[in-house]
Amino acid sequence: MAETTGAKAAPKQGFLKSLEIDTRLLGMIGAFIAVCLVFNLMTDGRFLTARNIFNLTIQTVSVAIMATGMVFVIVTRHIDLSVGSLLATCSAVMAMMQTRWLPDMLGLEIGHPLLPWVAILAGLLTGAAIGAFNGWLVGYLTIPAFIVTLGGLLVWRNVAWYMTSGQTIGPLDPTYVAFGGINGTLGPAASWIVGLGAVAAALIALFAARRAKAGHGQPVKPLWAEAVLAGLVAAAILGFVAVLNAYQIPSARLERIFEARGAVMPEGYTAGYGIPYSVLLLIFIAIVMTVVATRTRLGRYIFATGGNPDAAELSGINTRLLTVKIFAIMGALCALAGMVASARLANHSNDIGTLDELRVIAAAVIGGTALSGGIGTIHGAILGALIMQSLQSGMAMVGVDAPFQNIVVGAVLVLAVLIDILYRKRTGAR
Amino acid sequence: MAETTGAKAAPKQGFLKSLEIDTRLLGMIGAFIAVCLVFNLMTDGRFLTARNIFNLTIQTVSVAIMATGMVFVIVTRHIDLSVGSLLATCSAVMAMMQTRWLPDMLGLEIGHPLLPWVAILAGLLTGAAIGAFNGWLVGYLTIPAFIVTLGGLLVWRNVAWYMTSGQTIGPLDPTYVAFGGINGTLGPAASWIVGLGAVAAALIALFAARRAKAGHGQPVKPLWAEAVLAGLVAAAILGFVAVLNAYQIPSARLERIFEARGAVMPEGYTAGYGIPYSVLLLIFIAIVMTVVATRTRLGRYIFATGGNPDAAELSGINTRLLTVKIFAIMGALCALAGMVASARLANHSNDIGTLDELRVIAAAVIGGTALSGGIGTIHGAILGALIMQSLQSGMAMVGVDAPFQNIVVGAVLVLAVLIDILYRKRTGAR
Amino acid sequence: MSVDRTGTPLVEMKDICISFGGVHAVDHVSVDLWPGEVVGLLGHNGAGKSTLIKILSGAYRADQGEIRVNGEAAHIHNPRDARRYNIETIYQTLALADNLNASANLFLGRELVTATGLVDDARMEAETAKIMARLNPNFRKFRDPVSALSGGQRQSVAIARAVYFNARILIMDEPTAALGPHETQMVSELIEELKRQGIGIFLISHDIHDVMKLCDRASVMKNGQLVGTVDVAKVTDDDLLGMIILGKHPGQHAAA
Amino acid sequence: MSVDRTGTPLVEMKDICISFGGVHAVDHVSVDLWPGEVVGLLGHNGAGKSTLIKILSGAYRADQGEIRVNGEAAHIHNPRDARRYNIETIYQTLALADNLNASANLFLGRELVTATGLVDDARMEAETAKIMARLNPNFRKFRDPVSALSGGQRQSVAIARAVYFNARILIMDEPTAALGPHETQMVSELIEELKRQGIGIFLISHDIHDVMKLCDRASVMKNGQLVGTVDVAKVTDDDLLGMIILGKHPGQHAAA
Amino acid sequence: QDMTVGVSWSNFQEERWKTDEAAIREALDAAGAAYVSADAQSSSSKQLSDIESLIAQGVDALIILAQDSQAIGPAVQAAADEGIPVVGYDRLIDDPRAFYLTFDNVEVGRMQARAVLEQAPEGNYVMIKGSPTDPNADFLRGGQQEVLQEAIDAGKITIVGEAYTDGWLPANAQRNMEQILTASDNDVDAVVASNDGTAGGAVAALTAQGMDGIPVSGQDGDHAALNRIALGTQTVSVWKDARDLGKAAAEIAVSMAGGTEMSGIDGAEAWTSPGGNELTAKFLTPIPVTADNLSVVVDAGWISQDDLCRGVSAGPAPCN
Ligand SMILES: Nc1ncnc2c1ncn2[C@@H]1O[C@H](COP(=O)(O)OP(=O)(O)OP(=O)(O)O)[C@@H](O)[C@H]1O
Ligand SMILES: Nc1ncnc2c1ncn2[C@@H]1O[C@H](COP(=O)(O)OP(=O)(O)OP(=O)(O)O)[C@@H](O)[C@H]1O
Ligand SMILES: O[C@@H]1[C@@H](O)[C@H](O)OC[C@H]1O
Ligand SMILES: [Mg+2]
Ligand SMILES: [Mg+2]
Repeated sequence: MAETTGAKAAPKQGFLKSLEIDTRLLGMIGAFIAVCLVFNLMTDGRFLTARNIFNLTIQTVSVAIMATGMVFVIVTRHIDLSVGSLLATCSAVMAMMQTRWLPDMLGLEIGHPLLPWVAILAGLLTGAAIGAFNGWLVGYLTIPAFIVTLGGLLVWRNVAWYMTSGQTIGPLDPTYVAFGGINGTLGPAASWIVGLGAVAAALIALFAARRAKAGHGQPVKPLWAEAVLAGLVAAAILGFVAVLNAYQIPSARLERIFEARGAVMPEGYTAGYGIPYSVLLLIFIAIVMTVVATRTRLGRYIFATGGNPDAAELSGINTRLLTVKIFAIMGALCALAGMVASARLANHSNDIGTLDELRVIAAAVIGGTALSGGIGTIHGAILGALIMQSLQSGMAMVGVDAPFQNIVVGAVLVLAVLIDILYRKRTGAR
Repeated sequence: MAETTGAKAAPKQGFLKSLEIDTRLLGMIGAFIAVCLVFNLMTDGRFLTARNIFNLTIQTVSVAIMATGMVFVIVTRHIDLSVGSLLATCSAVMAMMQTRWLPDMLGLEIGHPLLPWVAILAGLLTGAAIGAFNGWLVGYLTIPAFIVTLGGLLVWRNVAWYMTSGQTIGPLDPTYVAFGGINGTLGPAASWIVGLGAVAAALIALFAARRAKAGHGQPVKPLWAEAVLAGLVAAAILGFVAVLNAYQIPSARLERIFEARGAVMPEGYTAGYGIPYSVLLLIFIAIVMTVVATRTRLGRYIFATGGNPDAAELSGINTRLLTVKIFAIMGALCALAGMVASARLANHSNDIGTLDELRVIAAAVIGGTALSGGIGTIHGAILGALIMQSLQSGMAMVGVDAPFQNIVVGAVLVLAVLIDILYRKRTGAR
Repeated sequence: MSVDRTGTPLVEMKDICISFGGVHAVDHVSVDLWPGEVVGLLGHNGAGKSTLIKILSGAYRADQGEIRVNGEAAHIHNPRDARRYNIETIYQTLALADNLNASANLFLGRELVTATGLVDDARMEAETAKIMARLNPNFRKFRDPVSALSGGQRQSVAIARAVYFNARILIMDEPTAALGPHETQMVSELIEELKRQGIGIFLISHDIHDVMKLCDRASVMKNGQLVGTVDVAKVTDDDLLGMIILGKHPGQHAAA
Repeated sequence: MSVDRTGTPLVEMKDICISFGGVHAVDHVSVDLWPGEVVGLLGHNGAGKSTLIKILSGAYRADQGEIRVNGEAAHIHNPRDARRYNIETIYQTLALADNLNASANLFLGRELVTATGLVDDARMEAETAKIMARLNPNFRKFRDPVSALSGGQRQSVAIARAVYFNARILIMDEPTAALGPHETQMVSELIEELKRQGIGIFLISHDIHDVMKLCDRASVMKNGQLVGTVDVAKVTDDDLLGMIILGKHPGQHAAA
Repeated sequence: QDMTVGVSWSNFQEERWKTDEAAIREALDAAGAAYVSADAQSSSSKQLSDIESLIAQGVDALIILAQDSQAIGPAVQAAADEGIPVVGYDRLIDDPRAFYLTFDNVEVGRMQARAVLEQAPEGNYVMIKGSPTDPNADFLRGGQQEVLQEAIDAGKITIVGEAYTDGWLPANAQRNMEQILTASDNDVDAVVASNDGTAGGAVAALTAQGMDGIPVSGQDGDHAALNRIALGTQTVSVWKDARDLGKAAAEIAVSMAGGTEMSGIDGAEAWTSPGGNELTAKFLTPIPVTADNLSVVVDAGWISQDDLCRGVSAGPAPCN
């Protein structure tokens, strides 16, 4: 509201202003960089190696995928505590499909190329259906989302337990496991191609946006600012690809790959990993979700409902149906996250996704999503997930006791958000 | 807001209207009774025995104490995820105080009558101080409560771990353990006295309220309604005492008591338990918190801030300081809850309070506290805690598979809230 | 009298009742509206004006009574239904999403989209600029969330939203309460123009002067009940004031 | 001229500036107020009137400028500070806690308490009834949360809150925007009475007629800047309109 | 059915409890007794409530998988007051009124370390410990240390990384292993993991580095872990045949409910707990399952040969 004491804003700095970069984002990136640098110091430079950045990226994917969906849920003033359990149920469905049900029922043999895809589809449908059901309870029966999803937290974890009779299910299909991260990467050449393609797409998008604005006679940034921005984007994309490519496949693993092909590894042969499929998936989801949030009616309605539910309803938005859609999206994303998580472990285990609800909500909130609704960004949530994961992984590398790690993670979490808040206060961004 | 579609209300029924009972409460009581009756059927009448009601009551105390504080936190649009961890830290302080620190430092011997009281005081101060610190971070540094207390969740559990070096601390002082429930009860005679005193106090309060209203020329209920209400209250209080008195101390335990006194138990001797001290403590807290909520400035400011934080600030309320107070109260209540929980276990265990944050928040929400702020009652939260606990205890009695129990608990939780919602829709109460 | 009241009325609200917790906010009220007509709704604070028109706009559901649009029974259970009958409403509380900017609010629920189905923010902003130029020429804050707007600026956005889309029935609940003299003047002109286009307008206002100037008929409510409906040309300011404050119907001037 | 402007002014706001994200909402504005005087603040929508007075009421902090109360520099950093100077404000947005009832809102921050320190709801309700009788005689809804009140009823509560406590400086931001003719009349009478008691009042209003009737002087703002301050007795309606719309100062009538 | 036995589980997270439950059920069925249970979800407070409910339900004997060896005291007290016998299952209940039935956890730790040490007598070791809140985690770690101490003192073995695993979660073990590998540039020769779940996480991290095949320990005989032994990616799973334990527990509970004294139980011995209490206990012997004796688990019907040998071509017997 407008009347908060001291809620007024000072003028933005000229340079950043011309760039029109979201200053909200800058504070968070600053906090993230601070965390990284400190860990790098504490680990004698091991934290910022290609290898660790690669690890961090793949460790983040599962939570980040769910966090994008959580943004929508929280923006509309709801909450979803059932994501971890939903993930477990979807993962159980996918694991059972590919190792038991499909082979038994359809007679598809283990190893059949269709198996993983049918399994994933089944998982997606399960997730979306359960999510939609949650949304129906919230939207149409008007039960608070906290209660519905707290119930879901209890129900779905144990449904998953029943599906697998409490057993660890695995090993999973190799194609499926390729979605887990290190077991499925593009390789350096393809990674460069993807990277260059992304740069091209980004440039075209920037250009198109500029044209559209100019076309309607609206002010555009100065050309130099546009160029700097384009340069930054290109550098970020290509730098990221370079880092992922720089991480060399360990020779022991290479040898085994050659062996499997029946060949002998040439002396001194090396190869980089490149972009993991799971990261590609996350990037794809991030783009789609961002487009949904900012460029579609659905996204507009989500933010309008979050800003003022009554106004949204009076504007003719079917807010009940909207709730169903939001939770269905969340459910489908839980399924994808479950796929990545179980593929990463190469097994479905009973406790998969435990406590993920907290991580996912925390990622969204760190990323600037307001629990009071109406405010939030997809990229913020992903950055939030990355910060959380850096803290945990970094602490594991520093090698202090687990209890002490948790203390530091808790404290730094609060500090990182504080840095962000202070930064925004200083620059006067909202 | 006033413009929600269909938010309009039908007239209340005449009888209930004359009684002026909170219909919100009735829906919840209805849901609770439904849960009890179903369990009673499923357990062949074992659920509604004096013994099980006694158990239920003492099992509920710890979470219910915290739930009363959570009402304030949620009403002001915050959340506290750290209550379980805070409970653990306070419990660790109290346990270490009475078993290690005080004996070592002050030279108070184990068994010294001052020990438990000094320990409890230390725990209370710890809880209030940590809570106030949380409140400062939220109120003055404007870090979202979700982040602050998520950090607290990680930090304080592990601080507790370090205090005790990860060990279970016990056995605790017998006086202290008396706060745990079954080990400290009033006995039948004293219980009757307390019960009669409570009835008298309630009647006086009803009468005083009536006089105050009439004094300002405001409408009062018809005398018959006042009488019915008084009758209901008296019956409820005395019935409760009767049930607690009806639960007989097992003879093995009686024998032990006599033995300890160096006496021999007379043939055929029996005795009832009466009101546990922990339940007395909860009732005391409930009354104090209700008075704070409804009859003090602090409570008024809490609800005003929850209804419209900007308006509260503009009305000259120091909302930042208010936040500190609210979290400090929450912290002190965590300490009391920790006292009850560890006294019940006769030990401080590492995992004490784990997941209590969910239970406590759920109790408040089931009890009608709105996560969007401004609405909530203390008695509702306690009833919510009772419903949660009945579900869990009841399921353990029904004798279905443990994983299946969790599924049922989750489902019934949602159902109970739904019953309440439908009831209120039908009667048109808000 | 310029309004032709021979055909079927555009809107008939018959015998409408609604109560909140036992209190009758609207009590057996009937009003109607012809095309090209402006009907003023008057009454003291809390008389039930807003509640009555919220029933027409789908925000509330009546406990009793009937709504007819163009002579046919209309089933209006929510705001979407009302839109289907081309009923547009300016709510007294404005009903804006504070976190969105002016153009997002203006097109809320009816966004303009590009060929690919994405919302076309640039075009919506351009359209917003056009319509705002007619309502509030000082308005520049197209990019800010409406929470950053002044009271009058917010009201202008709410008005723009209702008049941009081709309504046939327009409900205006104190549309100029927060507007400055110049902005109020522009809204008056707009109302005249919409009237000429054959749109029917319910106008709630406390400004007797405005009502006398803009309205064809006026319905006065008191304590949830209809005091009466009068032909504005046949009554004086004081007649209306008498109806509002005393609830007295000026018998001699009974309307059609 | 009935106001005595020889002593020290009650309030001086000097050279006040504030900007939001680079836009100057208030730009070097100076206004003052003497005891027993009503100063009207006029201007188009978004001119900066509400922002200016929110600086005086402690809701915003100025980027630049000085406030003096009774000739002494006043440090007003939040609404509590303003209350200490006996400044009371009726905000344009009313600033009510929707979940509380009328009397809880009226006494918010200054509850009446019993001997035991508990809030005395019965007495507060009785007091509320008294003051509301003077503002809005139809008002009955003492027990409902204010979210259930009509727009005008809510505004009555906000007015009651500001005038109940013995203010020396009263800020009224469009206090009658939502009020009916009768209720508006009662507020006008109240203003006259407060004026007689020597209270200084800043009155923001769009109703030139009201301003001419109630105010001693009028300050007009346009686009964040002060167009000028005039003695109401020495100007016509049209002079004021010219100042508001065109930003033209009627040179010959420059005020004290 | 005139007799009811209540079982209070601390949690259901690890795969093994399912098997334990089935074994207890089966044995109770055979004895004509009814089975009721509750899941404490890793909370000692909830476990106390659960046991109170089970007692209120009228059980004749209790089997308790204690979340906390001391905090379970009041529950044992309540049972004793009602004259209900208690069997402490797998995890210690430090109270003489409970019969202690377990596999020796320190011994399990020793077996894990021994099997790994045999394969990697020298080099860099990583210790993946259990949950910091589970006392068993430290028992295990203690047993492991006993065996490794000599080699450490001799400078043959260096522990380059050591981490607790919050909640025994494989995903946490995997992340910890990854970070330790990164921190040590993959210079790791063996992993002593405390159970099969954490071993699974560790192996996943090793596989990613192409290091799968170095010695890794575990316990519980989880099917996935036995499969890994057949595949050669895990060295040992100390097999505490849950069916024996479950069966024994059920039988002891039934006979104690029938009035048998603790000392009268077949195989009972007196044992002094670390807390100094004189308990009556019965210890079952765990079996370290390695590639050398894989057939035992199939022969015992613990796992089908198909499941054991899934994806294994020329492995150790019986997968050859
Ligand atoms: N949601 C609601 N719940 C309960 N009472 C309500 C609600 N909305 C309105 N009322 C009551 O109904 C009556 C009519 O209100 P309404 O808003 O229709 O008045 P109005 O004529 O528009 O007044 P105003 O001129 O002040 O806007 C008032 O007494 C009001 O308090
Ligand atoms: N919190 C804020 N953030 C950004 N801009 C603001 C904020 N509050 C006000 N403004 C802008 O400052 C300018 C002055 O607003 P203000 O509310 O003072 O106008 P006003 O003169 O009171 O107008 P009205 O007559 O419509 O109430 C407007 O352009 C408005 O958009
Ligand atoms: O068998 C193990 C048990 O002993 C321990 O306490 O918890 C984890 C299990 O894997
Ligand atoms: Mg109205
Ligand atoms: Mg204003």
